[in-house]
Amino acid sequence: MLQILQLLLSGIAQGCIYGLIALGFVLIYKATETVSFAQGELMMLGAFCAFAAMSLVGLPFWGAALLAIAAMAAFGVLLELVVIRPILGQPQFSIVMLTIGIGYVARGLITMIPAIGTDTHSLPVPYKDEIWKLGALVVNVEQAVIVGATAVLCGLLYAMFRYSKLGIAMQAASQNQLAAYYMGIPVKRLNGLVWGLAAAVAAIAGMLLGPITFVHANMGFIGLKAFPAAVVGGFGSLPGAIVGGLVIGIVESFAGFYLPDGFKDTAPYIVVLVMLMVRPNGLFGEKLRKKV
Amino acid sequence: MTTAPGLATLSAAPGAQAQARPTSGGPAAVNADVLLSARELSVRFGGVLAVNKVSFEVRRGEVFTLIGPNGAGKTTVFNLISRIYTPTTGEILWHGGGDAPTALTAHAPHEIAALGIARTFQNIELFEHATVLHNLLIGRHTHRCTGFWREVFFTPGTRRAEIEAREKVERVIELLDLQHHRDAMVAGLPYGVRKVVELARALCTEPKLLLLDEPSSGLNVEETADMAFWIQDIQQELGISVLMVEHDMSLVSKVSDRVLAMNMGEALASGTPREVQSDARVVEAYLGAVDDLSSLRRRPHE
Amino acid sequence: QSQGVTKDEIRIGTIQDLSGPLAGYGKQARNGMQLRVDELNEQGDVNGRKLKLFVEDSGYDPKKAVLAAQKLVNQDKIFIMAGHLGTAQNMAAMPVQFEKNVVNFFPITAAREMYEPLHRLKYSFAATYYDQIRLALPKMIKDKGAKKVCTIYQDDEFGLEVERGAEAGLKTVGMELTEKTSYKRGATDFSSQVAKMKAANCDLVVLGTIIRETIGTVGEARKTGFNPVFLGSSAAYTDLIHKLGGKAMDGIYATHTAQHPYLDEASQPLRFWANKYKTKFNEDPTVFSVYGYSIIDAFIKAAQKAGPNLTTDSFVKAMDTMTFEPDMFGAPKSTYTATKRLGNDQSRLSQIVDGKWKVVSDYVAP
Amino acid sequence: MRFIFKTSYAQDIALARHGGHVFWYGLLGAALIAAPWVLPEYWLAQLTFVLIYGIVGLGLMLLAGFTGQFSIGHAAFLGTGAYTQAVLANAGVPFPLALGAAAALSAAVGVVVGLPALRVKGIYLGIATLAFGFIVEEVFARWERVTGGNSGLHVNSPQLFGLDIGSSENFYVVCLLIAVLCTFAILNLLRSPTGRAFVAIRDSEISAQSMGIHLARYKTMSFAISAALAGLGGALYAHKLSFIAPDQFNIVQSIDLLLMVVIGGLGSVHGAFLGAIFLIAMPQLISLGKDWLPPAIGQAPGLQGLVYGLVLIGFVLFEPLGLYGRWLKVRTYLQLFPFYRRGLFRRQKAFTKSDRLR
Amino acid sequence: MNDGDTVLQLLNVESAYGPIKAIRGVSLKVRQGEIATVLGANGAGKTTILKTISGIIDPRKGSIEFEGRNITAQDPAQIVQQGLCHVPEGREVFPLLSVRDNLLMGAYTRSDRDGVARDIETVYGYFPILRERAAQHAGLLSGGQQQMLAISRAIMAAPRLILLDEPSLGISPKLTREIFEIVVRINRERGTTILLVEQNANMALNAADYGYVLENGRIVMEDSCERLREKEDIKEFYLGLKDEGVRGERRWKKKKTWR
Ligand SMILES: Nc1ncnc2c1ncn2[C@@H]1O[C@H](COP(=O)(O)OP(=O)(O)OP(=O)(O)O)[C@@H](O)[C@H]1O
Ligand SMILES: Nc1ncnc2c1ncn2[C@@H]1O[C@H](COP(=O)(O)OP(=O)(O)OP(=O)(O)O)[C@@H](O)[C@H]1O
Ligand SMILES: CC(C)C[C@H](N)C(=O)O
Ligand SMILES: [Mg+2]
Ligand SMILES: [Mg+2]
Repeated sequence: MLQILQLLLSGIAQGCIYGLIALGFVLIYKATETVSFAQGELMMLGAFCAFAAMSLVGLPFWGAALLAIAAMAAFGVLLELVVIRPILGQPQFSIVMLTIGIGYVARGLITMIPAIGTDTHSLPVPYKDEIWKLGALVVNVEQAVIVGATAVLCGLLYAMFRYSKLGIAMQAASQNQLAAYYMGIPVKRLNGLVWGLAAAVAAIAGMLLGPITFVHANMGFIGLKAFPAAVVGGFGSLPGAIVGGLVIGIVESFAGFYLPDGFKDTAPYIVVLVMLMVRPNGLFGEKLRKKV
Repeated sequence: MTTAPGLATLSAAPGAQAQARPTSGGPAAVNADVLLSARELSVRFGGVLAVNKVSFEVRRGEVFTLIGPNGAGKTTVFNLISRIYTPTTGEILWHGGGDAPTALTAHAPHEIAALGIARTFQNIELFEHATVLHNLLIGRHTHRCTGFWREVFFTPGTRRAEIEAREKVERVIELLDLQHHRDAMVAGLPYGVRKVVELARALCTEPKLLLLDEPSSGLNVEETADMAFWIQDIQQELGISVLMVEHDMSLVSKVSDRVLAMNMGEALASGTPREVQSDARVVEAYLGAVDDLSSLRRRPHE
Repeated sequence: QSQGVTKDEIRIGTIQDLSGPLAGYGKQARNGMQLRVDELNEQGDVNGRKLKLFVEDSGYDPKKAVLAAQKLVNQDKIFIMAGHLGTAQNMAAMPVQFEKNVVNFFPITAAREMYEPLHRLKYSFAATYYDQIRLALPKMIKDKGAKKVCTIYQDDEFGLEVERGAEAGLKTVGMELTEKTSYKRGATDFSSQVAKMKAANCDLVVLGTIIRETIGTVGEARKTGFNPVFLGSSAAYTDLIHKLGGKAMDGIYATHTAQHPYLDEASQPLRFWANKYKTKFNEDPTVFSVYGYSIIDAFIKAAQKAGPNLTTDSFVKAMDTMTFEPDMFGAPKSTYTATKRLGNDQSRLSQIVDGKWKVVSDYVAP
Repeated sequence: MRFIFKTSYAQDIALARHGGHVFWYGLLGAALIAAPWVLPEYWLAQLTFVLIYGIVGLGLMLLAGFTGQFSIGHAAFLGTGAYTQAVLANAGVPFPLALGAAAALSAAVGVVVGLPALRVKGIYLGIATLAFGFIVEEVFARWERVTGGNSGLHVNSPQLFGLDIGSSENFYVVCLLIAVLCTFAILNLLRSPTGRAFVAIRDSEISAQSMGIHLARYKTMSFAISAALAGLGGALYAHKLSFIAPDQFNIVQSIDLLLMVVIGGLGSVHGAFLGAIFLIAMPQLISLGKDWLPPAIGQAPGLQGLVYGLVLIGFVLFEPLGLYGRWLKVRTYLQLFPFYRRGLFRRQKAFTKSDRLR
Repeated sequence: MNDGDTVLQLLNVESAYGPIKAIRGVSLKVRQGEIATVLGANGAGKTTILKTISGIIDPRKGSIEFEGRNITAQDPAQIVQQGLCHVPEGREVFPLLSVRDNLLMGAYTRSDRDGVARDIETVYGYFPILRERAAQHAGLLSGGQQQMLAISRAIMAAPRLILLDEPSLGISPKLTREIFEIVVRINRERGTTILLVEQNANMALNAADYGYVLENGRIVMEDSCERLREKEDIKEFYLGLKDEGVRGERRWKKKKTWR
């Protein structure tokens, strides 16, 4: 029983990480209808930012965190300005390709930093290696922090898209750019904002993840497991991203324990396939159909 | 005004209950003239009852028009016939294939074209990144006679079939005057031409029944007149029955043999164009009373 | 005349992981090799020939290793492949080399496949993972009174070698593995593997892991309050473990041959060497720099011996009578013959104490 | 600009539009046939890889460029072909038979992978194929008895009628032959009803359906053909590389394949091969360029990825139609030469609409 | 009406899609408070003119002035923010937003909450079906309902100039009439200037004050609508009033029978 609880707990924590990254995907998807393959890399950059601020500059954790978030947000805006904006309006697929390219570049650049890029680093967060004991249950503070941050972030983003004019305008721009222009929605500016926001979210994810998987150039690949999370939840639904992440995390944790080796790595993908068979639009996705 | 010979007699009656014929032995006994009959069709989307117990029949060789205010459920009826939606209740029978009528719900959406029903869309659904010619050739899909491997090796038979398809398509192009646009990408065509291309594509399937959703919307008077001629050609020379949704009453009264007016998903009135147009309820819900537009004008003192 | 040898040049190829999970190792090994190459070129030559080193990156990916090997062999026309890092990568690349009669010289991995089955062009220098664990494990079990032994290993030829060594070692004391669990090359999350071993109540875990996996596994175990004895192979014997993993890594054991050059306690020549390394690459040398350096050093010695007419045949002939004496890095003596292609089979045991590897046993031979 | 008078419908159907086509493609063919005698071994090997990737690219082009179904798991088919070929070749099955089996098995897997395509689209389909890719990769890794697991598998040299055709030159000719045949097959398919049905599905499923196109059948078919070509390519790849391991068929490979067709130019058969040339030549060019750079940059391991990413970004930014699009412009420029107007290819403002409703 | 100051002025504007020139040297003027209309056959370039004005297409040549400011080739969003709103051809609603959110987006450039709330009520008054469907996805409305929504969005924006592209597309006869009444009312009551493109020339010529006739991308005729209504050509080709004239019931082009 305790075993199951412990597995559940670690599944939830891992799931929150997936959810957090998926949140970034969904954010970009909802606001621009593109799928960003660079989200994992942005996260990696965010983690490196925080790492640099703490280890190289020597800032305290909170200072470094804020700095990293701000720096990444600025970077996101800049990225949009330089590479995304020129082809805004081209088929979404082009932008997806761009994000793949951005991913390569980010990984390449980081790897090229002498003596730092190729190595693995640990992020010295203040709560590192701390654990809470609830009876026999061990709760990792690192993981608890992830769960908390994820919940808060999800709530904020949800409120933005649901109630704020800006959030609705972002969705409008993604659904019909032309009409958005006709309505005077500053599509380009919003797009920049979205990328800034997504990069900030990625930075947060990176810092939360840093203590657990370490900071290294390839840490962004974990994003590949966040895709299934986003799909299981229904791409385009923020709460869905979190729930999807949890489902994937928990399934993974149990599969790793009870099933033979190899199932753990494939479990998320099996789950997503089953989900697509049963509910092609995910748990929270709406069934959309073109009216002719 | 042209009317197909032999079809001038119209049994006008709102709804099918009133239309009930002395049937003796099931659907097969229905008037041999009937091509498609819908009975008690209803469909519900969540809280919206888009079509509510609508019955009608389309006869061979006629132009049958659906009119009604926006949101009356006309397009939904089309979508039910082309199996994009499945009716909540009611059935649609197709009498076009051999002797026994079949229920359309027994067919998959892609089989409808092969039965001989082709349609156009209200919002134009063309293959945007292909040329007009290509679009029309796709329209001939139901007539393909080559298999996969024959196409891979492009056997002489395939070549022949291709040339034949091309000849057929070329006739449609000529009928609808599309020669100019033959090799143009659809994406760059003006709205009006696209409407015609869509009609042409539907014709390429060589249908028995053609569903036209607002064929004249976006066309000016002159072009609408052309459209009227085409519809008449299609009806009279090609012998294709037409089921049409249209808001332009001049076109409606020019080409249609019978009209069914709908409102809020229900059948409101049916009969000849003239009868329906003079129906008080239709005028009230759809046509509007005043015909004088001068009230729109700016009065001199303003 | 063999390819890669001209009147005044010998072309040496090497494939390292410069961008993948073992980038830490690859870079150090390359630097070590480069240092010895430069040294030679500055101070002299091998029978009138200078050395030229061709480095390719495999990213610890066998496919890239094959492509790199094809490039080195067919395009750069190397004479010899030296110090290629990684078991799976070597296994993949060797056929390409052998087709063109290029020797696979001292790959940086201790898998048995590096000299078995016997092949004219294979030379290996490191006591195998198999032997390392097979010998160290029974001793550990005895010392620690372990009852249940588990293993976590990388799911490829490297991990399997460790796992097989563990099984063989257990057999000698009449035990069996309680739990086996594996992970994929490049994995970063080991929570379920650790949970499995914890649930099995293991008190000794054999680590078929390398850098991040070692840290990840041990770290995860410590976090969940699971504290068995950890025993790794020479693949995990690196200063990166305690540098990255911090305090949590204290106490783990690993087998190895050469020693990490901690400068504060090193001998004078070693310090001199380390200084040279540091001036050149601006970082402290590690045990993998040592590997790289020694490999080129050994090559130079054998090539000297092969004489001015350097061909693959003459090189093989020279190698087959070579003996390398213990050097300043603490490696034992190693010898080669036409049928003995593993130079040395002795290994020893170290433990991390206060953030440093401390040797805890002497060399043992099988 | 060349103006062609058409005098018969057959002219529209013909593969070569005019004499110039015949001439230039003839020249290309001659050059390719002469290659084994002119090119050094290493470059011939690269050319062989181009052909192999070109075959795979053809398949993916059919799927992504013509049917509009994006697959982010195409490496799975490549792998299926490669492993089938490896296992059969190692068991001594003659080369052509093994090749057929590889293509057939991949096609079968393609049908299975195509199943979700009937229900889901866009990003959902992408993830579904991605998921399949991961699972297939895991199968390669776990089915150790057959595949040798993560340690990989060595592939024997291909045998034809007891002859070893594994030498660089022979194998090149084999690949060339297969590539040419595949290209013709695809071209034929594209100019007949099946190919048109694919395009119809790409542009509008709803109206394709109302034109009588059986969406499920054609999507499945597209997946199957695409997978078969990938399998074929995989089989050749296995021989050419002579060593295969599961992680050669991972997501990165899949993305590379996708990049290949996009950079080549989605929706053109030329694009498949141009993309393949790019994919193979790029790392070569980078490593050639390395020596010119200061060592701190040139020797840095991330350089490859960086340049690759930059080139990709550059392509999307400046040439969204891919290499083939660029080629068309160059050609038009040459044809129009003195009369070329600068604004001719200026990109218009464009606006996206939701892809979710299709 | 000809005395009011000019709100919108196009000077010799030329726009093209790639190599295809869609309008060639169009000059027109819309004066404060008037309704101007552009008539023209299919493909004449009417839509292109409107798109060029609102910045969706950059003109190759010529200049566009709105309220005295040059807006040539500016960013569309920026143009709109200056007080101009475009009801596009083919509805272009936000399919996955609710009807209400669509309306709110119409009012994106406005910051007076009360005014927006009031206008929503006004619009619901014009088109009660929109109130009924306020929470439904706009993409699921029928064609005509979407058209109503598109027009309503422009009303929500409360601009000084509205560009209307075929507002009667797919609208029932009764509603067409109502929509024109609404257009006229907005023009009269709020003083909104309107540039109207419409296939229903009869409606357009009655509602508008000044008209332009466009053929093949060139303006071939312009005059007050009063006078245009009386022109024979207009009657014949745009109003279809010519009974038994050149065309009459017979088609002017003899079709050869086929099949
Ligand atoms: N898929 C759907 N989901 C929800 N409601 C729908 C759907 N399709 C149609 N409706 C609703 O059903 C009603 C009828 O729509 P339909 O498109 O049939 O109208 P129509 O008669 O064609 O109108 P118009 O003349 O404006 O095109 C409308 O109120 C519409 O909102
Ligand atoms: N996206 C495009 N690409 C290429 N050419 C185009 C494009 N859009 C329009 N055109 C061309 O520009 C010309 C003018 O088109 P426009 O849409 O302005 O006509 P219109 O007068 O609005 O016609 P309609 O009454 O059919 O709406 C047409 O000849 C058309 O072929
Ligand atoms: C150098 C070693 C860490 C390489 C590792 N033993 C492997 O075979 O992959
Ligand atoms: Mg409709
Ligand atoms: Mg228009």
